[in-house]
Amino acid sequence: MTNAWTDIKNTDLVVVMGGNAAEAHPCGFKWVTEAKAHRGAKLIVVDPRYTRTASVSDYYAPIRQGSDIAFLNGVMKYCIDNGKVQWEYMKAFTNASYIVKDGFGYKDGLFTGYDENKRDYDKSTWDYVMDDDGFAVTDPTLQHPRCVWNLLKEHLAPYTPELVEQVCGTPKEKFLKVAEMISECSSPTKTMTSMYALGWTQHSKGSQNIRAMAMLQLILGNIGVRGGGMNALRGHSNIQGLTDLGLMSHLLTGYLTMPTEKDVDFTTYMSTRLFKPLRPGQTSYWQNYKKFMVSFQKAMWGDAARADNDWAFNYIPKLDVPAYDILRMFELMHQGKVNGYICQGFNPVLAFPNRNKNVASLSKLKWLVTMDPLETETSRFWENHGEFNDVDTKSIQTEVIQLPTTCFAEEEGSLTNSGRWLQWHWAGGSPPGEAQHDTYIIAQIFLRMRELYRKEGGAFPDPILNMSWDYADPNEPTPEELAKEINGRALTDLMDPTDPTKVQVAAGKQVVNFSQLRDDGSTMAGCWIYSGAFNEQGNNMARRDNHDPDETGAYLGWTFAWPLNRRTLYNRASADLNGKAWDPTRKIIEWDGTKWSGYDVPDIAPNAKPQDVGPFIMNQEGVSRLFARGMMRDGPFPAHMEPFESPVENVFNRKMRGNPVARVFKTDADQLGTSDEFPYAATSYRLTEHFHYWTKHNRVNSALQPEFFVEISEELAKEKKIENGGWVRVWSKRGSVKAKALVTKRIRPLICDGKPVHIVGIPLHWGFTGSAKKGFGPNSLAAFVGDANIETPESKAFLVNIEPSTAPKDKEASV
Amino acid sequence: MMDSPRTAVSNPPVQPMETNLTAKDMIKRSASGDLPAPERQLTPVAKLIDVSKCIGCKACQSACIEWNDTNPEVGENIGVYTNPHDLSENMFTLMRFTEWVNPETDNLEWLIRKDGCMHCSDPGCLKACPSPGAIVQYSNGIVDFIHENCIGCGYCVKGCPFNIPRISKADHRAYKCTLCSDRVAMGQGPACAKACPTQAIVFGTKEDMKKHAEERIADLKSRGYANAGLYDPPGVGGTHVMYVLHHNDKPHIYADLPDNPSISAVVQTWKGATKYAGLAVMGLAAAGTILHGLFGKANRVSKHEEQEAQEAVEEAVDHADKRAEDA
Amino acid sequence: MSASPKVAAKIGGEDTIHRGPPVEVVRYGPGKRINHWVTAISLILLLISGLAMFHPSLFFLTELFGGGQNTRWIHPWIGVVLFFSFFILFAQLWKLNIPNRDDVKWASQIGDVINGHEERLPELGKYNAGQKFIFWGMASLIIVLISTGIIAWEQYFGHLTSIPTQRIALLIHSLAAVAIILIFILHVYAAIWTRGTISAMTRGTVTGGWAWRHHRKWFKDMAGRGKIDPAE
Amino acid sequence: MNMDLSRRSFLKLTGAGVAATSLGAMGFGEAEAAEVAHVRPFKLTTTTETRNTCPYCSVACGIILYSKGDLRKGDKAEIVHVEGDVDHPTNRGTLCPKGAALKDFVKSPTRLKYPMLRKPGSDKFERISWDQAFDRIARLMKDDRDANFVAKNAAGVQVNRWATTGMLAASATTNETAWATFKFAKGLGIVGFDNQARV
Repeated sequence: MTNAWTDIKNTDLVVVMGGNAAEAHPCGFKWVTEAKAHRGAKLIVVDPRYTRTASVSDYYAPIRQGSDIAFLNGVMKYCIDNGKVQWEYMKAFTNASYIVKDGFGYKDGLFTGYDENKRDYDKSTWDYVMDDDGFAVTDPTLQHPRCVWNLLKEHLAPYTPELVEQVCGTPKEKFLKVAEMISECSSPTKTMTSMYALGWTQHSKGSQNIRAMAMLQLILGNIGVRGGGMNALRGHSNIQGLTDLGLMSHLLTGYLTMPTEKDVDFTTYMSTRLFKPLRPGQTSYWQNYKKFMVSFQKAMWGDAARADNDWAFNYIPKLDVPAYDILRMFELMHQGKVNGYICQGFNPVLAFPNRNKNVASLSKLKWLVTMDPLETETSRFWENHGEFNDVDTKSIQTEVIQLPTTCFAEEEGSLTNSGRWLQWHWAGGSPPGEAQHDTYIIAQIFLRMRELYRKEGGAFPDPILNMSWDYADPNEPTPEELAKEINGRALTDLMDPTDPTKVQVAAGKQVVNFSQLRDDGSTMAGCWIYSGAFNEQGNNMARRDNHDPDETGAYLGWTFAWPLNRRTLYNRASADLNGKAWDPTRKIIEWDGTKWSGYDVPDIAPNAKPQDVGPFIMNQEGVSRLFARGMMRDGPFPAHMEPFESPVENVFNRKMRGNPVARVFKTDADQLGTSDEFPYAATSYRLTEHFHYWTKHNRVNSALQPEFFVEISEELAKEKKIENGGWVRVWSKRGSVKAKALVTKRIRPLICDGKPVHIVGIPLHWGFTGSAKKGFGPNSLAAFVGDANIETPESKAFLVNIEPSTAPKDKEASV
Repeated sequence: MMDSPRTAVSNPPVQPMETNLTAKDMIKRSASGDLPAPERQLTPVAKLIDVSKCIGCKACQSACIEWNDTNPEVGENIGVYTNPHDLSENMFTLMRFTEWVNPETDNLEWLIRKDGCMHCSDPGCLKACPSPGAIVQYSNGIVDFIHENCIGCGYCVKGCPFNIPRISKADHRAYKCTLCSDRVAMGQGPACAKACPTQAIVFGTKEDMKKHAEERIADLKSRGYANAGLYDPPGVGGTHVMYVLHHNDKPHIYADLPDNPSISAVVQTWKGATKYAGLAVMGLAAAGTILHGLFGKANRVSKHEEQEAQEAVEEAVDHADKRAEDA
Repeated sequence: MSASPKVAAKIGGEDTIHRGPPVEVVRYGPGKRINHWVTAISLILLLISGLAMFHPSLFFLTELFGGGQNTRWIHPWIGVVLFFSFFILFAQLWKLNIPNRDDVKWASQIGDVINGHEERLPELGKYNAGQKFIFWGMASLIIVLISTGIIAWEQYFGHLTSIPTQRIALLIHSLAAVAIILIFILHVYAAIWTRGTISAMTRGTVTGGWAWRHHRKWFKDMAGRGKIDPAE
Repeated sequence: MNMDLSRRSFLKLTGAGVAATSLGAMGFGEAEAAEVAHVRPFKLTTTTETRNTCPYCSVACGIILYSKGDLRKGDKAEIVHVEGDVDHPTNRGTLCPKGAALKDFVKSPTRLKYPMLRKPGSDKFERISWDQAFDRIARLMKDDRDANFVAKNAAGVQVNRWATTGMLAASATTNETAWATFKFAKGLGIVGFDNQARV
């Protein structure tokens, strides 16, 4: 989220699209109801289903899953055509005026430079025209035909209300009503917030869905302002934290990136990451990359990371592929190329698409270790449960070690919420049986391996033997120790840059925040963006001052938000070119002639003059990007693409399937179904009574929504002679499930590209462990393909067939 | 910016505290006739359920189960979101889901109503209850079941205009929402209201709740719900659980919420006229017979009649003997 | 000389006369008497437990059954016992209780009944109109009570009928209860007021004079058909 | 006569008189009635409060754990109730149906209590000790790493990659656990390392 949950009360219009906030984030959704009750805000829901969010909306419009880009591009076109643009903001704070290289274009659903065999683009033309000083050429008048603004208008031209209706199945008048309501928020004194979640990410073009809305928000001037923003409602309680801390194949901490084989040494690695400003006087904060990287290396390997060994650069593995993401790992597993796997609090058997493939893959492992407070289908994937998990136990040669961990109530530490708040919590209960903290388990395995390497030697033991592990009790590092390590400290006395005689930070003291980090090895910090969370003032994540001056919703005294306790990202954009708030009633920070100050920590150098320095300091341009250059694999502008399994053809290019640059493995390509065999468009989602697969272990939540079901329209039920509450079988090219049918008015067939499209809604939750009734999940059916940029599986749009059926048989019954 | 009423302004106390709701605060007690007026009058409280703010998340059900330590069974899906499928001794409150197509706009409206005890000012359950002190009403409006006194006859079920009480198959006692009397006694709101994410359920003095309802109704009218209104049915003397309905002109569309509830005339007769007249009649009859017994003369058999009987018998015997000889 | 075997066979049986002296008439055999008392005791228990749940001021009667829960539990079961017990009795007595012309005359002269001017009344068979009224009244009310009682029996049948139906059932049940109690009072009082009656249900016999006074037709019929045991 | 008396009291129909008589008659004075009429005792009295946050979604609502026994005093602490924290700016004491039922996550019958081992081909888990588990895992990991570690690529560039063992990290664990896990996984050279953010 660019803004905080509590900031949503400041909005005038909430658009819930690609998400279902009321069901998935009820207590965050509270702030929507607050905005409605006290600001007269309106709520729009655009979703294939009439959700519980829709039940309290002011306006609901149906849409076919996987067609969001067409809808959003349509809204952008509507706003531009009707002059509903926050002109001043758009001109000053986006790259609308930047001139794009000749040669860049878009035709038949493809951008310039497509190579069908590589399934990739040559992106050389997707860039700005540069002048001799290496600065991008711009035309502030927006007259230049090749400026981003004009290219965007050209790109959006086809997205008429008629095309939106044809592609999305959204009746024209409903689309226009939504577009009209949204366009009102182009006024500097009206803001709209976008609340989205996996409804946008779980598509083969998920990143582009989000880009489209982000661009709309920029055109309307809604980024960086109170009650605005792009608010990604993250899933798990610390999914934000784990991403921030780089627990991903392609990341290091704080969004530093993993080296690839091209980065032959540290210098080469840094050369592609120290982004120089593309406009005079811009900040381009990543110029500090080296400070953060060196401090990170010092946190990992301490004294073993020295200038003369490239800060132990070689200790970090180098990637030969963009990422060993989940899908790639399970593909490799399936090919028998993976021997061991560790699942810490993760249940891939139910979480990843194509369950049959996942179980087959796990069955090829030599060993599997699971760490979890609860039973999981993954740790018992080898157990036969009749139709619910029909495996041949004897033939599965995988050794499985299941380790019991503590849960939230029995451990201490911080979680980073969707609003980037790092909130500390304390342990209140004793663990059951012999359950242990994850930190203890990780430490034990690490120490034992280190011991083995000491004794036996082995492959490249250096990073293990030199790992900095100087905790009071190496057997179990305490949360405080780890938090302090993340924050970082001075390794030698740090002299004040402005006055070299003064010690800024004494050796061994915590740095106040990342502004004190150095690239000479004199500082260490595990994760630079978290620096400031636990400094010499103490544990700022444990702060509990809930005062909120003038009720802006900032709560600066409550815990700690990264970066630098900043609550609203890009908040400098809440003020105009003179540094005055666009909307005085919604001021965040203002320029008083010498410095920035206000209710939040300024997202700009405090003394950066409003006219000179752009608000988007992490970008080389200093402005936001309507045109993404070569940074997105599937295009600098969002373009409509169908899901890989779609009931209709892509109207821009009827031969094109899915996302033309998305990675598809051979075996999975063969498992893609077509609409003649699988005529119905399925989507997956979570119900408010449940949290993923955990709550089926909870008697209360199990009672509130006990049994697996699929939702279909009355029309489809009639057509297929399916009765409400009766059993149905739903199957795709990859698997089959049995469920109760819930026939509802909340799902209606849509007319897309001239033919009716029936939607089958498949909630996720059920498995074969826990207190709820045994059942299945949508991942038994979904396709094993991911987003072109970040490989998030396309779990929200796939094709199925459906028929009346009988109850599934459990093991006891089947033998 | 005016803040929504808070159900809880402070976290629950953990240090021992004097309960604020005692037998002295009872104003009605089942099968006990009139109680002496309590020395103090507690401020009437109310739970306001704003159906238009409700997202049907069932947090209220969850909180209710956890606070009251009940254990609803894990049932089946029968094609509805309403789970469990009905109120029970283990489920004091229930989200009832109705898919309703508004004939005026032709738009689908998903009406979600939190069902449970309404805490009537004139409680039908209490009227029907034959067991002294099994059902009580406190001066703050809470109608509570005192399970120790419950005999499990189910008369409360028949007396309730909202079909709320349920008799436990396990211990044969009646159960329903207590409005968390144990929490209210400690100055806390009910568990459901505390949990409600959108504060569709709020709790406070009945007066404040009515004020809050007015604001909500104004907001709803501004959004085109011309018939938005407060459901506080006079037929039962008003309730201490009230609804804000977007369509207050037709409460029945919300999963059969009674349009104009009142204690059934049949129950009134049964627990009124019949009860008293019946006893009177029986008493009079008994008395009448006794008076007659005392002052009227008994019906005795006279010596003479015994004599006649004796003769009749002998005569008959002679006849019999004669016939025997003839044969 | 030998008495008739027919007569001898009847000794001690119901509706026979002990020639005495004094003359005694067997009005009820042991079977009927047990049957009557089971019915009577059930009715009394039902009356007490029912009244306890009928009016608060009688709730204390639940203590006789060990508290409200037990009273609530046992009342319907006693009802079931009463139902069967009474209808065994019914099967045996219903023919004798079919009203006839004499009953009309008897009823029309109820004043003479109350004032004990038996001689002005027609000679009667085994039962008079009052007894027949009680018999049929009990029979019909018991049917009403058992059926409404079952509807209101929460524990087993609570879910079978709608709440409005159950409300009506309970109203009817209480009204019927009042009525049957009135009949009960009448029955008991009549038995006491008409001296010499109670022995019919205790020892099973009444005096010849009692039979002669109240049920002469019945008495003469027995005598006429020689249902008399021989003298010693 | 007794019956008359009681009849007259019937005919009085209502009034405390009746209540008194009937209650008195069953040896049930007002005092005892009052006792029974008391509301349920407040179940949080004398429990220990601990501030925590909900582990489910990313709203991270503030919650309070109520326990019998106090960990800080070194007791064994049993969670008896969980409720929203009124002081928390985001949820202000409210909770969703998941959060409101957290106690039954903590006390779920399917909580894991002991390390378990499933041998190849076996149809059951067998209990093992932590030491057995740790030693076994360390051995399995080292053997695989030593056997399949890629130190250099074809071009002779140091890549120091271990791709034959993968790890999924839990995004409901704390940042501190995550950091320890990060050091462990990346330090060993594991590249097949992801978390729920990917799905």
